[in-house]
Amino acid sequence: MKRRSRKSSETVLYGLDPLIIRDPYEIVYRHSYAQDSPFFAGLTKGKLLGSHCPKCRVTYATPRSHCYRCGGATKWRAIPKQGTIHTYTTCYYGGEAFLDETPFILVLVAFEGVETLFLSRLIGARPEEVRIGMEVAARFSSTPSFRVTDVWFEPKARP
Amino acid sequence: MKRRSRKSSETVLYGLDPLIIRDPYEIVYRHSYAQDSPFFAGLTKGKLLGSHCPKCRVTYATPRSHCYRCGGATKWRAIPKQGTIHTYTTCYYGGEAFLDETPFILVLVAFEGVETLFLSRLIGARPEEVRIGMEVAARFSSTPSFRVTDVWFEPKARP
Amino acid sequence: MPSIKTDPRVYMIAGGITPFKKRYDDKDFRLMVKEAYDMALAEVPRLTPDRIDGAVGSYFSDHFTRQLKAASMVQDYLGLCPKPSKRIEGGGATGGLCFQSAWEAVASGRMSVCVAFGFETMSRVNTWKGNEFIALASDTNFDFPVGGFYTGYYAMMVRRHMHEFGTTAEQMALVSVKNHANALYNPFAQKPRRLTVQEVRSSLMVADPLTMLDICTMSDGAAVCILADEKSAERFGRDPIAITGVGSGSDTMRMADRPHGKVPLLPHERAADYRHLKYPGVHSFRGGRMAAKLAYEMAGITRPLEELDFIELHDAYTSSEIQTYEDLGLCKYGEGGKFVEDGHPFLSNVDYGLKLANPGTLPVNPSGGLLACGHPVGATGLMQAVFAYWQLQGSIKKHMKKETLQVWNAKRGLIHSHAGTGTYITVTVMEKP
Amino acid sequence: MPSIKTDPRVYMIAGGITPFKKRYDDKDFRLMVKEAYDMALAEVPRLTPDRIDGAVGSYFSDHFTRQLKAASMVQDYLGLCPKPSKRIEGGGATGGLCFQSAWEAVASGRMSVCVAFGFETMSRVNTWKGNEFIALASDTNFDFPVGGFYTGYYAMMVRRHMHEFGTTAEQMALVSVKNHANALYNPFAQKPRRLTVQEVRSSLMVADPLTMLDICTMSDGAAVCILADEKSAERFGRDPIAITGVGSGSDTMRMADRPHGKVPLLPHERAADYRHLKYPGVHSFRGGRMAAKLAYEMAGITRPLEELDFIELHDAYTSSEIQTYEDLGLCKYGEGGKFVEDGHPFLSNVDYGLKLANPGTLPVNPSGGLLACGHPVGATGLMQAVFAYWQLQGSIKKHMKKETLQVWNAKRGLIHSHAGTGTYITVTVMEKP
Ligand SMILES: [Zn+2]
Ligand SMILES: [Zn+2]
Repeated sequence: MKRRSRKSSETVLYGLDPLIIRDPYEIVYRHSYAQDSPFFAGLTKGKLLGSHCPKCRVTYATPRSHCYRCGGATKWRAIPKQGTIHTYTTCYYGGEAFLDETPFILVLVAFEGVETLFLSRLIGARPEEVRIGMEVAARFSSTPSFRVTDVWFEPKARP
Repeated sequence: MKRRSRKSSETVLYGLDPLIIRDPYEIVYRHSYAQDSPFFAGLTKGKLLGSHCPKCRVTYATPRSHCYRCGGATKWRAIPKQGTIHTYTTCYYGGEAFLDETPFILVLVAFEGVETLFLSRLIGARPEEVRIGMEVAARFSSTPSFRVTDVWFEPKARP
Repeated sequence: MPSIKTDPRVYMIAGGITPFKKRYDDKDFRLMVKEAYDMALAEVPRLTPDRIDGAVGSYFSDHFTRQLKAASMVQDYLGLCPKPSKRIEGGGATGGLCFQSAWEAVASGRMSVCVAFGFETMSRVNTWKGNEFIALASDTNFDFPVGGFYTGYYAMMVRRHMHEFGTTAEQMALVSVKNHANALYNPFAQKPRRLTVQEVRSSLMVADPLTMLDICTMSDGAAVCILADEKSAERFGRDPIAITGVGSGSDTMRMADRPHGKVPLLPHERAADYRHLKYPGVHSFRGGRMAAKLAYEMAGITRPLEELDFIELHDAYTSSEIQTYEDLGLCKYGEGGKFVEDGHPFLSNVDYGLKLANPGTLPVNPSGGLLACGHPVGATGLMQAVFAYWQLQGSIKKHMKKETLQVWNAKRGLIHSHAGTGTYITVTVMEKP
Repeated sequence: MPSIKTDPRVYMIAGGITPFKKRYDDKDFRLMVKEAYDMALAEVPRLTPDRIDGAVGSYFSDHFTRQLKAASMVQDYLGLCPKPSKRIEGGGATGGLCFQSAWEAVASGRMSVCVAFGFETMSRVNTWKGNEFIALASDTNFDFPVGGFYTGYYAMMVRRHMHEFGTTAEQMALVSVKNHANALYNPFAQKPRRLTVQEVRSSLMVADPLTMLDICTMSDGAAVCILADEKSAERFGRDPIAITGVGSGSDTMRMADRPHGKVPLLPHERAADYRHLKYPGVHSFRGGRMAAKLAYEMAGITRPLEELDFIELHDAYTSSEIQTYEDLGLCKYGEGGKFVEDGHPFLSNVDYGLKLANPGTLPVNPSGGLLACGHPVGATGLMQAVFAYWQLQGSIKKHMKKETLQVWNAKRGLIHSHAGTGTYITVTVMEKP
């Protein structure tokens, strides 16, 4: 019968009155992208896959395997790799996981013939250059991380 | 403008269809024992502090700074360091954090003159020796971890 | 407490569930709920989306879901935006509380038609991490660090029950035999299995006296119930079932804090029955008794054993099924072991390989319960409602392909949902109108 | 949707709050709620514990609380076991949803007296980890990994609002000046401060155009409201306030998915007002409009600007206060910036160091709002109810020592709670009976 784990005897104290301790917690998930898997697989092949509802004739930029209008199943459909900035911001702070990446630019991208938008990062532009309506093009990672960050946008090359 | 963190490019894949990734998450808390701090400080001094409601004349073994009968503030009061086993079990499995400590014996200890019980581990007895009503005595860690496991119980020494 | 008011009546008009499984890798929680929702909608073709006033969602923990505010993603996925919505949580009783919240939404006159949806995805971590999450739903200062493990807590509770009343591990095993065998006829169940008392007792010991076969498993799954007021039930429902009693109760987070007082009596009980019993201690669920008392009062039930036709209750452990017989007043406190030994909660038409004196008095968990159906926490209490709904409609054969589990001429059923060591408990009574 | 039913009426009969602070190291969430609860009970000395039928609790996330099923520990600590209880969650709208759930419990006839309690302890992690938790309440597959940060999301929303309507960052700054100055007279507020537009604009840029002073802070705190039916309000209340309208709404989790359609009109609006507006896009909160519409219908409000005397709304960002003016129909969509610039939501008797054309038309966030009071998520929506309760009682001076914030002759107020990017929103109307 062991009494208690060794780990617990290494408690770090932050304060005595009141008593404050360091208390870490870690979880490792086995996370499935489930029905959205084709989208993430698509990114590794340089494809931006949205969802199309044949009944409502609506295309969703960010995939959803069911249509929120009619409730029917959607089909995968590639969306354009070029679009325009619907809105944007530059983040100078962020959640802890992203603090070391600041500043970064977030954009919601609109696509011709597509009802909804796509959230992504804009690379290759300075904050003061960004404009609503600006044309942007998708870029894909050659070393995929199987995250949505495998795609990002850059200003469309000037002709 | 950095594109994304290095961490994310190290994604571990568990499956392709559907796409399953390893996704760890960690939190470090600065945890305060707040109004229960004296109990945990007491353990480091070999004291078992319960709560006493002067109005209801009730003593709680596990501390609560307010009485659940009358709602009034309780006072700290040392409870006996010896008690009897109210009920018990031997855990052969457990939550991940405690798997490497199995098997271990959990006991709810009752104390003379005290209304409520105290959950703890029983050390120094084999599972088949444990009985309801068995007399047990508190033992305290000399290298406190500032956790409730700084106290545990052992069978009362035979005279 | 207000004087009992059962008008306006609330009805369940449709239900849907996914089969409960160890793992749905190919469906996330949104899609699981969507499938249960579509199954429910298929029952009420006249109910167009614009007739749905809002929804209530349930899941247990951000930890299992790996997503905060996850219920709003389901609301979205079901196409229910911008309608009212919220999430209900209460540990293991989450689903039961969600069902009662939908009842409140309709009974308050705020909604005519309300969707209750629930889900859990427990397969994204390993079983022991999952057990750790569940243990984090016990006091993290005083209980969790000692070796936090809910099976350990329930083992201590039933150990005291055995001490007080002479309940035996073999009586507990009978619950496992019953529920696993019932599930053989339920295609939605995760773990149907023919067992003997000996097999239950000789399976892996988890926390003495509870073996692996005394304990429910973790699951992925979803369930949906659609509730409506009388007018909408008439208009959209094909075979609506009335919800005639709702009750719930609670208890202290730490078992160590449970008081010792008197038993709150049901109408058919007397104080003399329990002259020497310190209640609830750790052997009984005071919150379950409270929930039953309130639900019975609202439904006008005074002799539950006679007035109920079946029960779907929260058998996360075989021991808690026995303890719950007593909380619900099916027998006196202390007689739960004998209640199952005598055969009362078994189905009379299923062969369990047992000799039973009085099988089928009041079938408990004809579906197979949590033990054999699985326990995707946020869905579980709603799954019970769906099974009860089918029983009362007499539509078990339609939904399960076989009619073995159909309780004949079932007019009134009870569902019961329960959170860790009885911290939240719900009891709901459903009736053929 | 049922025909509007306001009987039986539900009343708020008592309220209590802790001051909101950056950190309560010496009190855990149970004790914070207990202090708010005792403050509420002190207002209704005739209300003995046996007259309380149950409770509804709220907090945002297991992550902040470091404890699962934490609401059951509060139920326990308040001495409310074995009464009915459950937890409500809906992101930032958690407190508002909790208040409406207590309303449902009473309006359904299930309870005569129901306690609504809420809390959050956000100080157990650092601010940026806290921001990360909140971002985990956005889609963790599609939104969080991109740089999940709610301030970034709101910055994008208001950027589009500026583009569509010409709203300016200086107009947003006026909201900050107003709310921080109002809080100078509110002893419960966390961040009272006299500011200029220039100071707001020149403070640290967080996500362009939102600066540190456009954003509410994280807090520890608790709030409690006690609701009752008419009979109990008469019996136990000293100065009860009626709850005459409840409404709520929702929207898609991902901003990217917001549709483009027509504006759901309030009675005083016309389709022609919005002929060219694609709605809601990312610039407006469809859920907020839905919530307002439902609450106004129940309360019989057709001209909100004229028929309301004050508003406590969810100003997690200065931008969302402006957007919310429009959702609530205080002005047309697109006119929110001008609404604050003209002074309408300011208090007429507070010196803001500004020249305002029409101060005090309809004071918004006289308390200081989330921007200056703080935002301990599960408590926030209930805090608003407590402030509104005091306003309608005319008891601001009693509770705040000064009467500066008292809206004179306030007969009807509105409270509004809001979750991330508008995924859940509640609107509740309260009135002097
Ligand atoms: Zn469609
Ligand atoms: Zn007392």
